[in-house]
Amino acid sequence: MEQLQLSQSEIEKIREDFPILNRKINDKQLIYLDNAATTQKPLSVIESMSEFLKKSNANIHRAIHILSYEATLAYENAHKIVAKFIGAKSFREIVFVRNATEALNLIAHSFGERFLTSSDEVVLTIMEHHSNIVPWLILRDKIGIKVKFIKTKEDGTLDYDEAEKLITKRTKLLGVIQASNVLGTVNNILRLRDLAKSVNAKFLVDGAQSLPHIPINVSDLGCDFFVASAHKMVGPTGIGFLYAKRELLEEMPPFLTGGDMIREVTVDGATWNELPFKFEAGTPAFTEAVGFAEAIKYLQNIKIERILNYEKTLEKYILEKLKTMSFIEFYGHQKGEHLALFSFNIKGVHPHDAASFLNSFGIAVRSGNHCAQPLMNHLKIENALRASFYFYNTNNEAEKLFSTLEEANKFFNR
Amino acid sequence: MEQLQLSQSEIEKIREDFPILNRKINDKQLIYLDNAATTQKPLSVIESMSEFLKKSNANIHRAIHILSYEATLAYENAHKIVAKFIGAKSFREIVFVRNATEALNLIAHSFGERFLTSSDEVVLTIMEHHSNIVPWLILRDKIGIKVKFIKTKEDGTLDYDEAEKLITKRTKLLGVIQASNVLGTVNNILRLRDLAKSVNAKFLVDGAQSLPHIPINVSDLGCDFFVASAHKMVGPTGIGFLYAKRELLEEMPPFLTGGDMIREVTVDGATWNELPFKFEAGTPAFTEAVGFAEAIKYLQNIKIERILNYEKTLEKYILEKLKTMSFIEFYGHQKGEHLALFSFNIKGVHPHDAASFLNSFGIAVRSGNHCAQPLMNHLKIENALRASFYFYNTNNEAEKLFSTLEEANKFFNR
Amino acid sequence: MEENKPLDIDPLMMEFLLDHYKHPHNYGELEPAEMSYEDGNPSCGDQIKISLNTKNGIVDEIKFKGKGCIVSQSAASILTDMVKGKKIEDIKTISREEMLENLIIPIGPMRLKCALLALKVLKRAIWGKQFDGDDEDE
Amino acid sequence: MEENKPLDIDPLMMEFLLDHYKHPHNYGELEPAEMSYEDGNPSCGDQIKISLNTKNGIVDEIKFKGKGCIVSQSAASILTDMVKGKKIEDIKTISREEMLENLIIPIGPMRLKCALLALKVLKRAIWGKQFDGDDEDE
Ligand SMILES: Cc1ncc(COP(=O)(O)O)c(C=O)c1O
Ligand SMILES: Cc1ncc(COP(=O)(O)O)c(C=O)c1O
Ligand code: FES
Ligand code: FES
Repeated sequence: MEQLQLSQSEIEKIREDFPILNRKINDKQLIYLDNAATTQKPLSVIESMSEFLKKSNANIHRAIHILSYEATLAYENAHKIVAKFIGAKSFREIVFVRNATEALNLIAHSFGERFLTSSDEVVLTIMEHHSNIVPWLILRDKIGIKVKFIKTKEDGTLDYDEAEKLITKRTKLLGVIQASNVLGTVNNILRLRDLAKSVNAKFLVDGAQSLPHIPINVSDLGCDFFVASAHKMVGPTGIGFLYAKRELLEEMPPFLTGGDMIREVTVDGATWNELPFKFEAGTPAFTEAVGFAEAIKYLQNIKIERILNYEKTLEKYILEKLKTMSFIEFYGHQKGEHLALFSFNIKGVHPHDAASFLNSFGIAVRSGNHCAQPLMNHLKIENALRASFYFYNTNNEAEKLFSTLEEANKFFNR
Repeated sequence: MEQLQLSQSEIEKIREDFPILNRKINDKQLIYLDNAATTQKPLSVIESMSEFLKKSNANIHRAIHILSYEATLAYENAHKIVAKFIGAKSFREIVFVRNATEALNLIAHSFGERFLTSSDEVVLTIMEHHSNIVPWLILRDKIGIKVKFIKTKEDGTLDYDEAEKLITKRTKLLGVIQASNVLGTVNNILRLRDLAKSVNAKFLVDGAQSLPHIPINVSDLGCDFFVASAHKMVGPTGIGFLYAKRELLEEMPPFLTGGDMIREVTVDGATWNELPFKFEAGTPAFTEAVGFAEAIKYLQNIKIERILNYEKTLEKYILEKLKTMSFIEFYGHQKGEHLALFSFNIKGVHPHDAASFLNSFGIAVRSGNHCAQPLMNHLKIENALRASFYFYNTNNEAEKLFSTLEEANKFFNR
Repeated sequence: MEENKPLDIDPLMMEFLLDHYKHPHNYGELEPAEMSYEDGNPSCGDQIKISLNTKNGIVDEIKFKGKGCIVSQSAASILTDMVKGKKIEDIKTISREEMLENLIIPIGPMRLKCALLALKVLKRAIWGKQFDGDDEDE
Repeated sequence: MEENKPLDIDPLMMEFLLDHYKHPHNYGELEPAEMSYEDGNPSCGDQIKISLNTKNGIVDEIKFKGKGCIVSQSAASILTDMVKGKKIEDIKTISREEMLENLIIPIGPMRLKCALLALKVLKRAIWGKQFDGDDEDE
């Protein structure tokens, strides 16, 4: 029987799939801990795209020739693979876009335009990434909806009591980040879903950080919208998706318009193509769809459940250690579930200086506000370091991070 | 001194750069004549992206670590390479988007929202691709502008007399396709520019079909907007660009919003990042930007002028031959400049049947309405075959097309 | 990407369809007709109209009219032959596969929509618009 | 992609800046001040304010205040030293390169914005907002 935990030797083998992990930085082995920004890619994903370009490249849809057929098949197949991966009922519920950001904009524009008016409210969490905040603020400025934010409590978890108060009959949409890209918190999605459903609001889940790590079934979850980016889950840049329930997609007007998404055009008007193509205007990123499909196959091959278990062990291990490092101030990870993603600061040291120091030793972490300024303001921090792990990261790499942080502390705080 | 014409032996060498050209279809050598839909990619473009993914992959902007620096540099550099290629004054005038379609939608939304009101008119040509029609029709339905179309004359050229009448003081934007993806016609852009400027209208050029073949300098051209897709010019899918004059971009509101395009976000509102990033929300297609830059280098290495000259010779050769084939009805190519792009039908034969026949002999052409239904309606054709050539195509391939068309005619019209 | 082996229409084999195309069976329109339906492929604009009359639950008369490619028009010719004299109930069970088999020659996947248009129109003529012949690919 | 050889900040060399950071020169604010300006790096939120008084076209007094990373704050300390007693006119010609050289240690490109913030603020204090120190990269 297969182990539900990835073994050290499996990780070693997995690491060989990722060419970049051999890279040296200043003669030091690269330690890549910026996975929440984007993950690295296995050779199979890289090669699936080069092979496609060498053998089957052609524009999709409406051509009779074989290359176009192969490209179309691969492209539609990628929709099916994503649909299956997230438990959607049909590939028609999967709209390919550039990234989670575009998916969120599509919702705000198209759903917003069709379903929202000035007396309506959209409720978000204060943890949202800018991409699930700004489109709603823009919509607010345009049509006068109200946008409200559920705050976090002292312990870093969402304030579900406040959520109950904020979500009312006026709430037409509840939009929540499933896993925070700053705190690593995994929110209680089912509880939030029930709150949304109790007032008949649509329920939008930003899965950009969760889908790479956590098994997801949108049908079980009962969300109306789900978005994610391929590049954060060992897939290519340039592609992400919007999942939405079919009835919703049918009723929503198209967002981008042009070739491929229409049925008929005259100088007087146009009618739309069937789903999901109604929302996919112009030549899509079909090469990237091939890479995305391959990325999902790669993850399925390992199994998301095992990735999650491995990362949970890593998270506990790192958390225990961080607690012993008194010069470190870290945020979150107090209560509830978390990703192996940590935001922290060396006390008294600017995170950009600390990041430069780590970089000199080959360690890649992010530092900044992580596109979540409202959360940072709420937490009263300006900037933080963030180390985000993925299944190809090891305990050894975590150790190296700890010892280098100690060096940095000694250097800056002497 | 370098020849201004590509020699046969150079073409042979160029063909070796394109792995897919070795492909066999039904044991026959692939003859790829669907370049207006998308072009094939040289190995250097394919490998620039795999190499990037194997060595420097990281999310761009705001990180201190070296991978991110390399990715950021490559990404910004790609803007500069595009800017230089089209004669833009600054890389800040180049906004990366998924494709020409997205660029046109960006203009219709952002420029339209900021600068157009119900009494304004947008003038287009009847030759436009759907992607430069539908966004304007949608805007018309939203805010009540008028959209007018300049027709073509019997000889397939634009009716410039009609254009003069249609363009009035109410015209706020003139949008024209530089080269038709159906007729191959290269429009008289300077004449159209002067018409637009005479009434102070903005001038938008859809360069999706022209930029791959014709030297372009947007500053000389004096256009306000210019759009194109990388995948039609030996570059990757998933990336294209909008060029717009800086003053315009400064005044236009952002279109997609979220990460990377903001300066500051609070729960109350947001301010925007500098150009061009204000228009590039979310993780961009940075891998594809690397491939696009490499594609432009590849074209520059050959020289666009030489590509154009070679294709002109090819166009003349094919045109002469088509004129002798009485069973062929072809459209356009009567007056003025044309790409080596031909739409035609075998009389009495449905183009999809003809395309199937050609496909059996390894010849990839497109058949359909080519996302230009208003033009097709105007020409009173429903569907057509289209053979579109690029610099890696040869006289021999054209010969093979002719003889196979003859076979097809014999078969279907016996 | 997996290796795909798309079937393609061998032009020599197309002759069988070409005969039907040039000499279609059951061409025309019934007026009045008990049931009729017209539909097209939006991507190419091709059209087929089928009209039929029944007697005791059996297809008594059936005709088709249309314009389009060889595949779609010959399929209509073949399908109308197939169902003449058949019980209406049995038409429900005509599968896409059965339709394709009756075209004799293998149909390439890019032409499937052509090959199946007539079947869709026929089923809609009998069972109305809610019959969704398109959506096999979920 | 071309091979890039990004310079990086060697932590051992950073010591030079660290000294300035911990013991900044010219720290504080002049009130009243003939010229002053405050600006920040939007991406990190760091700030620098420079105030100065001149005598006969020469920088007589200059002070800076701010919060931020070692690089930005030490650069302000170093820059204010550099220009004290200089002709205002000569400040115009202080190039980015000259600024970087005076930081002694090589500055990695990801930290350029940090290293050049003080220079930008100083120039804007003297010549106003139309001085666009950012846009060297066209
Ligand atoms: C003239 C023209 N404009 C725009 C487009 C749209 O390009 P894309 O599908 O890459 O957005 C095309 C593509 O066929 C075209 O030919
Ligand atoms: C939670 C969350 N949502 C959305 C995004 C935006 O993803 P992308 O930049 O791929 O559009 C991110 C990326 O950082 C994220 O962490
Ligand atoms: S091409 Fe239209 S039905 Fe066959
Ligand atoms: S990190 Fe803000 S100025 Fe250096």
